[in-house]
Amino acid sequence: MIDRGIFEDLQARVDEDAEVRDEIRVIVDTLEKKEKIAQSILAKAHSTPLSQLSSQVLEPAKGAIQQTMASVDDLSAVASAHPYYKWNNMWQRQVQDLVFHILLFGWLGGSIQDGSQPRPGYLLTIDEIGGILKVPVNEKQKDTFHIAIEEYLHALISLLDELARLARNSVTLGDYRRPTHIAQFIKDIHAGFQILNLKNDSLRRRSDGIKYRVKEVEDVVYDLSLRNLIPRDDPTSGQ
Amino acid sequence: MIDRGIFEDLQARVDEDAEVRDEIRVIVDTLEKKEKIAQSILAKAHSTPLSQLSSQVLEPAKGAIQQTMASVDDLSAVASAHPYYKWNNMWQRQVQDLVFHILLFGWLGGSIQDGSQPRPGYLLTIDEIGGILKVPVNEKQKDTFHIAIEEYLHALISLLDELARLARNSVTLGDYRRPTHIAQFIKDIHAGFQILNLKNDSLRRRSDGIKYRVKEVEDVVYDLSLRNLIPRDDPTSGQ
Amino acid sequence: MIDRGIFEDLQARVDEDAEVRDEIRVIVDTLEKKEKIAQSILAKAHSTPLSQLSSQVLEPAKGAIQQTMASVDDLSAVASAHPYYKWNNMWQRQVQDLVFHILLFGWLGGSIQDGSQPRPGYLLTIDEIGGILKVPVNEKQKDTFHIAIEEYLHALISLLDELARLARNSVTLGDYRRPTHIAQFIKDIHAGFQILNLKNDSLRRRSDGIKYRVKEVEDVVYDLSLRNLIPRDDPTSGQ
Amino acid sequence: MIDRGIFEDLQARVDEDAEVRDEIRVIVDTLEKKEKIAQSILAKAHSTPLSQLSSQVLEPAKGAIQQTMASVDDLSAVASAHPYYKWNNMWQRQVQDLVFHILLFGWLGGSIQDGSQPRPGYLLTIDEIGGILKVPVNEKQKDTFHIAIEEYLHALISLLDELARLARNSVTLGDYRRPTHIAQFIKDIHAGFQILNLKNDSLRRRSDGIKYRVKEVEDVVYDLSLRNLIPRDDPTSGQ
Amino acid sequence: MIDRGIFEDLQARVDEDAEVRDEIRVIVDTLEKKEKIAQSILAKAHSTPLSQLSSQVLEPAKGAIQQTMASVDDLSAVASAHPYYKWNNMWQRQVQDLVFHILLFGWLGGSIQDGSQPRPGYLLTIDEIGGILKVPVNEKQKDTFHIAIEEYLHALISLLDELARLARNSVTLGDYRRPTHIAQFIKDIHAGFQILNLKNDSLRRRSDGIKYRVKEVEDVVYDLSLRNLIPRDDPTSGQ
Amino acid sequence: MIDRGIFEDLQARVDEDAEVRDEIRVIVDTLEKKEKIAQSILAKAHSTPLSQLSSQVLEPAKGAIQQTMASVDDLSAVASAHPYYKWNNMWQRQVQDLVFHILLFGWLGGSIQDGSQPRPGYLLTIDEIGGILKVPVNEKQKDTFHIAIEEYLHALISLLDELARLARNSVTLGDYRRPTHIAQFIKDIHAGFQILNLKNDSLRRRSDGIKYRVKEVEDVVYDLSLRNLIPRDDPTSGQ
Amino acid sequence: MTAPTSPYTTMFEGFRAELDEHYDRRERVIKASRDLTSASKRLIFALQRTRSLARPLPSSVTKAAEPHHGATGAAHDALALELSNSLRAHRYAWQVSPGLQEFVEAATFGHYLRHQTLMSFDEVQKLWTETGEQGQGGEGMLQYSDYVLGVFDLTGEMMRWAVLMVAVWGSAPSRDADEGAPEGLRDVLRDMRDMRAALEALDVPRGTPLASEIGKKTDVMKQSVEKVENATYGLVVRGRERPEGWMPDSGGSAEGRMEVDSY
Amino acid sequence: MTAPTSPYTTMFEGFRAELDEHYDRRERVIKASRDLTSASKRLIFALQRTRSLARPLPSSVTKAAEPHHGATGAAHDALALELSNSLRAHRYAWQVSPGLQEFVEAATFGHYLRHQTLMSFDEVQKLWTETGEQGQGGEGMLQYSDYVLGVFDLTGEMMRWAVLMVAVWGSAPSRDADEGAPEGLRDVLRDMRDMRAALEALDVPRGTPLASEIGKKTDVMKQSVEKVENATYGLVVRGRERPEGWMPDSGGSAEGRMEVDSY
Ligand SMILES: [Mn+2]
Ligand SMILES: [Mn+2]
Repeated sequence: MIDRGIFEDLQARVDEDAEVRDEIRVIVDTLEKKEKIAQSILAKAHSTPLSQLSSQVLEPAKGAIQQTMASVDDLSAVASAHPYYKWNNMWQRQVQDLVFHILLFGWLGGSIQDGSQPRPGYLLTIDEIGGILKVPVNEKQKDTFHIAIEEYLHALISLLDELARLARNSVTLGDYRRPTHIAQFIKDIHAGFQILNLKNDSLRRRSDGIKYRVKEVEDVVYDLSLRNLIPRDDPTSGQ
Repeated sequence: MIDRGIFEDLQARVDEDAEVRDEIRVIVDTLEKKEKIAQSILAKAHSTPLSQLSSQVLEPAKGAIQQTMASVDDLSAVASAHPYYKWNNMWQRQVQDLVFHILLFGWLGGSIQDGSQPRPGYLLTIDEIGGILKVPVNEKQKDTFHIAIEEYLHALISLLDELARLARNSVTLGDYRRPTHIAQFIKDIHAGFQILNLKNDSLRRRSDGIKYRVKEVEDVVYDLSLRNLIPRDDPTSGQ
Repeated sequence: MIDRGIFEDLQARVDEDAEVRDEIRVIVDTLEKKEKIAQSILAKAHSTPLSQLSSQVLEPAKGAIQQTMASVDDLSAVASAHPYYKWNNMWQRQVQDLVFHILLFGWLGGSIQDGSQPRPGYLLTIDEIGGILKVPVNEKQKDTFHIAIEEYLHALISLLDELARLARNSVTLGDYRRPTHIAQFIKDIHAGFQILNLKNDSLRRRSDGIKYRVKEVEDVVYDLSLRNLIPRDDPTSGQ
Repeated sequence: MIDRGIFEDLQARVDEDAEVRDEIRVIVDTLEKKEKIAQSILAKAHSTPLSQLSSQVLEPAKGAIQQTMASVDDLSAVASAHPYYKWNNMWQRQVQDLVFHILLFGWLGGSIQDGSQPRPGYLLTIDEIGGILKVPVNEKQKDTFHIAIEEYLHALISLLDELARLARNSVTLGDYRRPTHIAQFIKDIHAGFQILNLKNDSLRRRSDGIKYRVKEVEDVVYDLSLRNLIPRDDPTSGQ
Repeated sequence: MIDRGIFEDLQARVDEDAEVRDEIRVIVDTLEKKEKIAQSILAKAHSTPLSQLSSQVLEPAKGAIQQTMASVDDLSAVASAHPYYKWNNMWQRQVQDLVFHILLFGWLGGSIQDGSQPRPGYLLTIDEIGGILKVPVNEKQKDTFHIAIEEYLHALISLLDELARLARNSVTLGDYRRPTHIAQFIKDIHAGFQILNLKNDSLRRRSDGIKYRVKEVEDVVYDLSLRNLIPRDDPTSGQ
Repeated sequence: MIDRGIFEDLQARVDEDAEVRDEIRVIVDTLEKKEKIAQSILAKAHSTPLSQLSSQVLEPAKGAIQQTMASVDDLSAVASAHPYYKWNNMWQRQVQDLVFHILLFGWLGGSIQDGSQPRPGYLLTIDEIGGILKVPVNEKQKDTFHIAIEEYLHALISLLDELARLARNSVTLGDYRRPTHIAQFIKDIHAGFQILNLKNDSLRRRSDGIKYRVKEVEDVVYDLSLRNLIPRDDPTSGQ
Repeated sequence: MTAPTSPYTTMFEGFRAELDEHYDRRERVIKASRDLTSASKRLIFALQRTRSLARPLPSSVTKAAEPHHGATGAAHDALALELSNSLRAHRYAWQVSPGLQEFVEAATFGHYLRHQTLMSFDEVQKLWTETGEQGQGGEGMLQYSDYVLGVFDLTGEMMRWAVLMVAVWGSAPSRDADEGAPEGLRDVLRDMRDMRAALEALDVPRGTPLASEIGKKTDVMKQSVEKVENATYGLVVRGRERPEGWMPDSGGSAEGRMEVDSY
Repeated sequence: MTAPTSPYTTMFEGFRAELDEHYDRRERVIKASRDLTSASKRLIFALQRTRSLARPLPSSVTKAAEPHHGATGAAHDALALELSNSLRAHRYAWQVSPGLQEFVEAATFGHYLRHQTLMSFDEVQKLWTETGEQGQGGEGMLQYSDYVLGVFDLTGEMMRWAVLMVAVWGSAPSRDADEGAPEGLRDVLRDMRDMRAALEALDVPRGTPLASEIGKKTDVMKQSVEKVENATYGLVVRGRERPEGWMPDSGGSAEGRMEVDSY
């Protein structure tokens, strides 16, 4: 005797999950659209001289990033009502991209909080990212929405990729100082990744590529050094 | 008891489809052969100095492209007699290649219409392509042969691949001006694609690769810029 | 420099396609849900004695099939507004399943039209299916929604699979007459398929399997015949 | 520098092969169509009482088989002009089917040569098949079209499959004598195959399945024997 | 009842085939072992300066290649006694590898015939390969062992892969002249392949990859050209 | 600095293994050929009345099995010189078949040792099998050739398959006593298998099929019982 | 010489500690899940020896099952320890699912044999939390998807049991009669058909992991139902040869024999 | 009711005991092999931080590696306990191979960094037997096939290390110069080419498991060599722009700058 109620109960659970999925999907789509705007603004960093960076890139980017926060709020609210690891693959890519863009924004000297002074070359910590987005990070006990360490690390690798590209474009823009900063930064982060014990997953595969970023920026510094183009006053120029 | 007509009707239909397939196949094969001639002429652009481009590449290519048009006429006539989406995968690759080569021809400064003045660096629009091939474009209502916008965009991505290669070969040929033009062109197209929300298909995958083309030409511009090889009058040289 | 309109136009088109897809998806999902109800009712044919077939299976199934028709109407309306071959893979499986269940319903003696007399063992033709669903069939010229002959044939093969199973379950229910009818029916359809030269697709693969259904029902008839269980008035009983 | 002739020669060769392929394809398609007619006639053996076998099955089948011979002639002529093992996979299935049907025709008592007396239960040898089709068999030296011994054996296994089915259908038709003949025949062939050391190919796989045919016919003989239905004069009835 | 001869004949044939297979296998294994020696010697070309190429690579390689010829003789003798297309898949890979290594040997300036003068950068034709190995080439009529044109072309593509790698390693060895020769050579072969309409097989797939080799060597030439490292007398140096 | 000796040592080990493989292969092929003779003799049990079983089947089978022992000796000698589990997959099938045939021989009442009295229906234990073949069984400490438990169990399943078939053929031969013995035996063995905890491997898959053997023989006993054909004096007949 | 330390070393050392903890825990979960699978499989083997339906399990079966219950409990406790909160339970859900599915299969099979009813998701969840050797635990670990997939596999075990029942009880009415055929054996087929209908009617959105897992198991489930249908068919066909008035324990009669002959 | 006992029950109970022991041992071997893999991988990560060649490992690396040596030793002892004779060692060779291959990779990589030579099979075998925490053990467990496949993977680790060396030591001669570039860095490429040649020359019969495993790893090995070739190529090309007499630590000169301009 099979009790039909058992299956009705299951169907109800399936339907409930489908609703959650749809709800998250809508929020994530909105987040992605807003994210693309921030991305296209920050992309201009590659062609904007340092002197105009603040007005042309950082100011507009700040506005764009602030726009995304409403979506992060929505996402956090909905996601926190359900098990985090049941749904997190739905927003992982978008959240990683957002964190990456905030990291880039911060590294370029941008600051979300008004009044705080710009610190170019600064790496926002995962806690600072959490503070900006007003969500917990590296949550281990409460089953709530948060920024996971893996997401922060993926975003950090994206930052290195972008900075390696920026090092060359800085030279094209006539800025011979930034490449040495970038080189030191990438090497420092690389040293950090080297102490991790990663498994054979996507993070491992991507972190494996950092050595090529190190190589790229070292090549740029070498090119400048060879031509005596590195400003003498730079304490990290290795002269 | 069972109506034999069902099976006879099915057989007739299977046979009919086989005939359509054969008819299209013959036309597409001919188009492909003609296309290959245009391709092999345009390939010389990588080793031909600018001064000889017109006589060595553009003139012969123009003739070769004109040769393909008869096959496009044939294809259009046959294909328009059948549902477009039932058969279009049979000619997609060849039509994309043809559009790509016309785009490359146009970008290099070629012009199919006699008398029109050359505009190197110009991107032919989809409507202009339709005008040249005398077929509709981006047809949405009528179920007739046409150049689909997706085909145009695939061809456009192929153009970017080719131009990234051309940037390096231009340097080898001693032309230090073209790489900066190419860099700007690729970056403009890239910006256009980045704003799109494509669904997860081959166009999405290929458009994701444009960023590597951007990086390649940025590297060339970097190399030239570092060595002060970019002609001073160039507004994008970053000096 | 680059015409932004190209990308806007593409985005419009991508969005439009996404809308069409969503619209069809919703209809097809609804159709599938209704279809599942019909399916679960008809599944009872395997455990319902002939005497109760009409009240327990055919009557409720008739209602369930009628419920699906609104979805077919919706699908037909939406699909006919777009190229058939661009979207037909979205509903193929569901339409095949529906046609299969109508064929099974008809074979069992059901009739959608009130007043028409039941004809157990009858195979509804593709035109009759079209009449029931109020959609064209085997449309070759007009690019409109229709039941394709391939879909009908897939449904027909599904019917044979189901009847082979029904032959054994009929015996379990004490009905020794139905297996011989089923055997004759399957053999007739098999003969029809054998004459076809299908191309190497899924229809070909599935039709190759009909011979195993023939064997299955022949085995049932053998078992009954050996034990003299086939009713005497049956002309195919082999006496 | 590079000899263009290499590529022209290759193209010529590719084109030539395509032509041969097309030529063979047309002949094989025709052969297959004729074959299907023979097949559908012979399929009636399962439902035709012994008394009507000659008029209903064997006479019409003889005509149908004779019709196929022209296609075999064509195939032999074309195929013999090219290396046998380069193309033989194009007709293997069709030739095996034809040989199978001739074997079945012969086993049922049919005879292609007028006047020769029928020998039901007789297995035509490969040489007799070659004589009927007027082609060499088991050719080892000359690179000409022929019936390979592997093809004959594949056809023989198909015959066993068909006879196992015929054994059950004979009982349904009230013929309790034929099953014991079939059982003996299948067991004899099985013993022959068992002694072989075949390499691990499709013939090996199919020959491994003969034991299931043996079991099937043993089951039929068991059923008849248990019920005392085997005619007493039958020497293999085991009574 | 059943002619046992059929099975004995089949067994004889199976055994005969097994013997042929074993005989060929032994020869091919020996050929492969000798081939590996030639391969490992030729691999040193990547790390041997031009001045020592002859003594370190070409002389020893010549000996190693000559060692393989006895196996080719054996193979030719055995294979010619049987249908070519029945067995050719057994040696295809090894023969392609051998031809590839002879092509590489020849391209590097090696010469099998004593006294003939070295021609670095020379592509041995298929006829010359046949002359060296003393076997027919591109045989179309006689069913005898030969080097097929497809095998030659596969070997040629392997040569291009190897030369692209050699271009970079030449630079590492301080040879800035060879990359431009390699670039021209690969581009010439690429042009030849582009004109072909190959059917969709492995040769087609591999030939599609030549464009990546072209790009690789163009990049090397670009690197050298940018740094003025290409010797002035080189006509393709782009100065 | 890579020491070439390391790889020479590895090659020596590889070559040594290849030799072992060849040596075992030859012995196993011989064993298989002898085995087939035993198999073909024992196959006659299905058509031989009990009264002639000893002279027609058991005596000749005994000789054939004794013939295989020399090969088992050879195999044991060679295999014991190497790690058992490194090579055992090379002879598993053949050894299982041999054990199966000895089990069948023993069950039918055969005895390898002269003078020992026949015990029809007796299951030789794994230790007795080891005694007959003069090899250890279920060896856990010494790395020597032996009969593994899994092999014995595979052979036992093969025995059940064969006995299920024999039950029906016994009826055909008029022996109504054996089926009840077989039924009891198969049920007893089935009960044994049910207490094993098998993993998802081939033994699990095959043992899963024993229930169908139980069903087959139960059906035979039922058929006989229904017809009062089971001899009254049989203590296992369940009367 | 070693890689230079960096200003971010402390930060990364923190990450390393977290990631190592995560990877190590995942390893332990995988191991415990394998143990749970293994113990549940052995439990199922023991249950398959049952020859009754809708009655308490015979003591021989419960005795054979006993050690496997212990192993299941140990695996449960190991998992409950690792997956002590909802966050972790879902983080390692993919790793633990195979073991939980097998647990569901064993639990529902045993329940079916005892009660001839399908154990509900809530009942299975409750049983799971009570499975530990050290008090309760593991709440929220067993997902409804594990339950659904375990029930799919349950049909396979029901088939194995039912086919054997048909064989030994159905076809041989004259033998072992004293042990008594279970009542309602043919109801098993009805139950399996009901389960097939209910499982087929489940409407799971395309593209979800559950949908793809169900897709893999559906055909096997259908085949299981049809195997029982075929066994029942055989029972019926053969049963029809039983002469009127023929009694299993009467050993047949002379008329019976004649009856057969005249068929 | 339960399945009837049978005259063969005792025999099958014996079989069950043997098979259960086998399956349980296989489970334990799989678990220990996973532990060995994990510990060896972490060892390799620690070794990758070395910035010298043919010298003793820096203390920071040996210190970081220490706990992983302990884990490796524990896994070794677990395996040595289970696979205490040749029969068992080969019976579970398939299960233990992934762990042993990773052990070979770690051992040979560390050895290469210290000595710039390839550790031989005998040396690795010896190291394996000495790896246990409780004296020696595990003789005959590590097969030459494990060694070969581990060496294939070694080329990947050498590549990772060498590319980074080329990056930080090769292209930036003016920086970190005080730490001293390792001698013979370019010899690594020679060693990798020698290994490629030797591995390609290995003649393994077709159709064997070793041949198929090698087939899967060969392309990756070749690519690793070519990645180092490409890095070295870049080093050479860029190095050619160095003006005559330009010294890394001189910081370049005015002429250097002009030199560049005139290119
Ligand atoms: Mn199960
Ligand atoms: Mn590794």
